[in-house]
Amino acid sequence: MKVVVQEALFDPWEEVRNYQQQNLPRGKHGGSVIFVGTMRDFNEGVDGISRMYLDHYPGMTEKHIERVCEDAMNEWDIMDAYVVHRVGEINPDEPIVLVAVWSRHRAMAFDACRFIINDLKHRAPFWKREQRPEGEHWVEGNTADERAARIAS
Amino acid sequence: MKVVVQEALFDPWEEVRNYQQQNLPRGKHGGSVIFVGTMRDFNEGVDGISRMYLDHYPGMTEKHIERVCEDAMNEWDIMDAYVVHRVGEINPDEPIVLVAVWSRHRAMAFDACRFIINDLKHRAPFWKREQRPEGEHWVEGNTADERAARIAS
Amino acid sequence: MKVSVKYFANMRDRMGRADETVELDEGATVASLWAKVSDEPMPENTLIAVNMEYTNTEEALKDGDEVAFFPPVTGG
Amino acid sequence: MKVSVKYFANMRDRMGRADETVELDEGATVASLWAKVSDEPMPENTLIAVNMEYTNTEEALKDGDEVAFFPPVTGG
Repeated sequence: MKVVVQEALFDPWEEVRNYQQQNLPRGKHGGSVIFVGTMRDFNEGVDGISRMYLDHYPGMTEKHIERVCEDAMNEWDIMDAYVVHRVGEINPDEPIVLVAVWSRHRAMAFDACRFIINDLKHRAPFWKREQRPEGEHWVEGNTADERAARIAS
Repeated sequence: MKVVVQEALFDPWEEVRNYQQQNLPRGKHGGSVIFVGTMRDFNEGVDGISRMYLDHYPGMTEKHIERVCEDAMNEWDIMDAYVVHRVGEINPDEPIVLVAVWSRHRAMAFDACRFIINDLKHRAPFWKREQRPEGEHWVEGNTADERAARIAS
Repeated sequence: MKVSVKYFANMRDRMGRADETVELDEGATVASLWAKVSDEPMPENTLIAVNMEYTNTEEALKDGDEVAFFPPVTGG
Repeated sequence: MKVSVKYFANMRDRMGRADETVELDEGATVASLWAKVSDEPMPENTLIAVNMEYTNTEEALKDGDEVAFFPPVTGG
């Protein structure tokens, strides 16, 4: 299990290939499910978002995501999980987050991957500030109730 | 949308990267969900599976998977789907199937990807013959009822 | 009329052939085709496709149809 | 006792600072810390972490604690 928070642009497919080669025993996992979140150039009905700055809480971010991955590995029969999340300046079409999960059976991998990305979106301390045509804008998060509802979804 | 059935070994991560670069507009998708099914060296309690032969029904296989992808694109708001499935000789740790789905929002991508792989597993005309220590063995599929139950899951 | 018939996986092993062309009377169904190609009852769980679409034993066949018999699938 | 305080995202903009060290009386809670750093009520939906664990305004603080105030998160 590995969690990385970094400023540098990364290639999610290269990351998954390398992590798998280095960490997964050969011939033991039956399925892997990968989620890649990518920056769009539109959001909340606004077009032409040219850039984004992703703020975070160094230390807590890593700690929080690691615990979520541990929870997922305890809850489902998964073999490994790897998360990479960027911070700092991000441009449209660049990957923001990678969540990769390997398991013996596919249903477990889907459930665990979805659980990790849902928690990460609604609980991990990251904040997006978009460069919109009319200026900089902090994206509004959901309230606690909406968040709880979505984590359950 | 593209469906490929091939004998040749493929690198799923390279396939996803190339397909995305060539087919997806930049900055429009917010998430992609990828499932990769990999050959295990064990199955149904039997260890030491050294090789597998994947039989299929040429023509119907492609047609069936294409229709499933179309159904998924109609059912959920997804932007694109790409499926690669191998046939013929396959060795442990090699990828068997890739299902990649791109969408504006992640929930749709998870639902659509899971729908496609579930249907593919339970309805697409492929058959596995494993090389087990005691000899060759056709893997038994589920009955129609079990299949229907699993497609719903 | 003539139909072409295909067998896959252990159905091919069981029939001892991968495909054949069968001459049928007008109005023949999948069930009557099976009775012509085999002396044994169709194995439980056999899947049937006519012209690459799943169907059942009741379907009436037409000249030139492609009929396939195979066991439950195990891909992915 | 002393605690270190951090502000993130628009909470940092609102406070006009990213972090500070605050001197508190023994028994102080997160709520009493907030009253000391701001004249305004805590914005609705503010999230609070003490030593990088989510908590609420009732939590009693200890010397050396790290307290963070921030808006709902928007990662991923």
